[in-house]
Amino acid sequence: MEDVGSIVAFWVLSVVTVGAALMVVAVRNLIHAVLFLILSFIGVAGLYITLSADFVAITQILIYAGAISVLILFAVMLTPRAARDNAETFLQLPGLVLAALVGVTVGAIALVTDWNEATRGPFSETAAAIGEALLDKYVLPFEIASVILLAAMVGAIVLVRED
Amino acid sequence: MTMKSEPFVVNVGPQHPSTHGVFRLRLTMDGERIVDAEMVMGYLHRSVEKLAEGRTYTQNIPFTDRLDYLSAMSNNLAYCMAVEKLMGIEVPERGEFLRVIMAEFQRIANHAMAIGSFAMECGVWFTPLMWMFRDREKILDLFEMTCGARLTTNYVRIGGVSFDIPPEFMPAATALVKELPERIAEYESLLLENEIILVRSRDVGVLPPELAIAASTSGPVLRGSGVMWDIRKADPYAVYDRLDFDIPVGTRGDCYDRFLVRLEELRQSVRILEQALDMLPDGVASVEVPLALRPPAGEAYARIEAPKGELGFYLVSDGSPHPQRFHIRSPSFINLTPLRDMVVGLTIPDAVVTLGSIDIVLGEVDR
Amino acid sequence: MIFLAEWWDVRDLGNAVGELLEWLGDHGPDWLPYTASALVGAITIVVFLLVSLLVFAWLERRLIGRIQARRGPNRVGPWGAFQSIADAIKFVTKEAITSANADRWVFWLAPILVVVPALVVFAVMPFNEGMILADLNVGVLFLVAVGSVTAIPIFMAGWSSNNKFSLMGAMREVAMLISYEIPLVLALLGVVIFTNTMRMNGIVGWQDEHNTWLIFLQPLAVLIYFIAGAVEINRTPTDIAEAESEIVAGYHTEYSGVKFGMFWLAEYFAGFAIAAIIATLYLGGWTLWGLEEWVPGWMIFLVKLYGLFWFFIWMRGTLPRLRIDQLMGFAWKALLPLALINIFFAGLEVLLWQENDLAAEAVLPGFAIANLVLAVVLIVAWAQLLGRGRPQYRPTRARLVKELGAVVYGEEA
Amino acid sequence: MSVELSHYLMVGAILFSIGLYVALAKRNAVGILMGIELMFNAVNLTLIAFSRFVSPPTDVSGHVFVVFVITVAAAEAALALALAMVIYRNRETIDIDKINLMRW
Repeated sequence: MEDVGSIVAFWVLSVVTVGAALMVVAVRNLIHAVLFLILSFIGVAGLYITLSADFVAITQILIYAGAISVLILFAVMLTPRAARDNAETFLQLPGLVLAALVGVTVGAIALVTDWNEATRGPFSETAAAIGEALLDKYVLPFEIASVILLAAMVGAIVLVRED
Repeated sequence: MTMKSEPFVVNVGPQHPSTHGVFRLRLTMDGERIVDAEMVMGYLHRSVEKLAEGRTYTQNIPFTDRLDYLSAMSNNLAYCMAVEKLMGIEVPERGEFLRVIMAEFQRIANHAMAIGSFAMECGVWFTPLMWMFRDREKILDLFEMTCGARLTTNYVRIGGVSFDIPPEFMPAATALVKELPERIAEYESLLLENEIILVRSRDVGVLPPELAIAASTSGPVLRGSGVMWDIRKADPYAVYDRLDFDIPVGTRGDCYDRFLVRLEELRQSVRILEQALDMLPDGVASVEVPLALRPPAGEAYARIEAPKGELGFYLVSDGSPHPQRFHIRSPSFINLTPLRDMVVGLTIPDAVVTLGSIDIVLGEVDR
Repeated sequence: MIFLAEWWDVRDLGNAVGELLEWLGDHGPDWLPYTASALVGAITIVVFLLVSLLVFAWLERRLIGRIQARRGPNRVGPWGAFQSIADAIKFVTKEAITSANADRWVFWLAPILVVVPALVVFAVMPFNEGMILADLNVGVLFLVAVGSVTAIPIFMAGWSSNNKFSLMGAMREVAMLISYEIPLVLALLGVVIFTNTMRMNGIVGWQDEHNTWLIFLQPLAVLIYFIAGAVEINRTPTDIAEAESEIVAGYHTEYSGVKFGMFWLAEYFAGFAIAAIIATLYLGGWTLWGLEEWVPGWMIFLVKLYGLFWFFIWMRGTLPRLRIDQLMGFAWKALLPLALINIFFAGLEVLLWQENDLAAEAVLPGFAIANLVLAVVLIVAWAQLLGRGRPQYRPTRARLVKELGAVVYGEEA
Repeated sequence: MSVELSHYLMVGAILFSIGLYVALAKRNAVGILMGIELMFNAVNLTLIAFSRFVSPPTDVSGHVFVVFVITVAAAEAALALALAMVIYRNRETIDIDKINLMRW
């Protein structure tokens, strides 16, 4: 990926994604944190597009920005005003250390390892290929995923049912 | 396991599109449900009752225009009836007929507004209201033809009416009365059979008859609860005992029934108008009374079936040209009292529809 | 399609742009054509939407005036035609108030973001064969994704206003959007099943090739999409989120001036977007059984789009508003099952067609009739199942009495 | 200068560690859920990047995996939020510090 467009797009989107993720940590208001989380999701979707994964990018926007974030917003609104801060627990420092260690390790592995990159172009069209793979090679996981969704739906309804 | 949510207060009004003025409804909500409702009135208080004590009986007629400014004719009528009772004045027959004609036209105009704004409360975007305005305009044209004013008519006077009708009134009125049944059928096709209006107002804001009677409501609100009561029949005034008409009543006491009662009253008013215009006798329309009336000491209460319910004026005279006490039994105010019992347990949209179905005018509530 | 494919051919303005881009590619750096095409497309879409808005803001008021037996605006310019311009000037010159306890950043950002989804939809909308900014191969999915994001700016607006009515409006809107998204997606899925592509131009091409419109093959889906779309664009009668008589103005209660203008703009843009989607997916887009060779395709498309928008205006002038729980119940209890059944039958039909290698001319009319019958049967049956036949949902009339005294409460009318 | 696989992997790593920190250190149950979602995103990004740069051009396994992850994430979000609601109902708080019924 050497053309100017890809490089500019990558850097802009990475900065947006990571910056928004950092703001999720930094802001004090939980609603603001959710809004930054949405921005981060959209940035990731943009990164998918630079990787020519159009179907996944659209799915990302549809599910993450459109559905999961709305769910989170709903959950925030259903809790009392007093519980809407974004403060840290006493585990702040250990958490920071652990996160930094994991980040450094993964990053180092990513940089050091020879990934045996294939010199190949971008995908031309992924939607049809994904569809075929889902109903052919991955048909069992596909079914299991739908069962999981059903189970989660039933579970969520049972949990919050008022009776 | 129920949701523990913090109750919160929503102020519907005084600045709100659907409070018909400056009424304030303070709703305490538990989530979506209303758990308590407090009515706050008085934003439009103009001290009419006290002001009237400083003026002569004739000077007080324009005040009554401004109570329920959507049915000025009925207000004039009720007040003048009270003074006539106090004085013992007999009104000529033509005057009584003219009063009935004007009062029924006023009823149509008022119910047109009430139904239109009720439909607005149900969420229609102005269309029924505008259609209703179309007919109301024609009625107001008739008023203008007769007394020069459209809204604050000041037409009914002590001892009769201020002017006899002009020659062009009868053709115009007859034409309008001919046209109205067609219009009412049009409204029914738009609103009565509208499924959305039905689900929005059916079984919403139910007022049981016991409560309706206990709260001394009147008019379409009482009749919507299935109580057969109408002052035009119970205590006939003017010439209503000579006219043939029916009283519409509902059977469920919900918003839809109140709406149905109003819709049917339009038809009945048209029936009354047909007869009254037909029977209108010749002669003088009013008797001469002195401008500075000095009624004998005593008290009088006169009531009529105003469009919104029982409108009564209670006057106490001490023999001077001014009333010693001037009290208004205003239907809007009293019909509003059971609102809390009607809206508790409902949601905000339902509360708004319920308020719309009561048909209040704040000028009359706050006086 | 016999396109002359010359730049001066007004039947497809895409030709001229293509020519321009080619020239730029020859004479400029690599990135220039990309940037230019994006700019040309974006500017065209915005100009088209703004012009449509100016026309329709006036036209709608005139038409609703007709419906409501009044005249509508008739003072500014001939027949009041410049009314929208006067309105726009008013929006811009009025003070854009930010209330004291509002969350400033979010409050300012929401009206800007709210316009974006409606604009972006037109990027994948084919105005003609070549007049499409980005012919994504996941076009239909893109429409759905963009529609689902609309909830967020609206939530931002309602939440940041620090007003109970605003917040209520925002939560209503969000709840409604996620409920109606499901029937909406399922309605679009029927199209994809039949056409076997998610590319917008591909769907138009399929309808052109088989000389049919998908509205005939998917009548139920069109109805579902129309209702769900009407809910998404949030205009009367499904304007639960800004229900004027209940919650003042919903999520934009606190907005004024140009910020309110943006919400107003977004509402119209979203309306055009839904109309454009229906026109493209179900009504054959820019094709009209051969007429597109003589009349510019984009004109055909616009006629369809505006015709559909007229339906929204008509609905606005006629129908009352449902309560929020009734509207939500309608999505879950009525639209969702019907959409699922519709999908099932669409899949069955396509399977039958593809597996047996039948000729399209032979099967499609049969499918059309079958689906129409299915739609009617399902709607009637579902209405009965949900209890629409119960006596309390039948219009009654007041009972007429001559004598006073009795109480008829609780009796059947 | 060009964009390589390692760039994407680094973005993924940073995103993952931010998500991990949020999940570990936030006091609010909803905040923890947000951290988990961030980590999902980081993993998805890595999968897509590998799929683009490493696997053969016809193989979309990476994409399929991401679709599965997104599916499961949606289910997980719904369930976790339902749990948060139930906790809030029963204990009137979603502060993780105060939810300490289960001790060691």
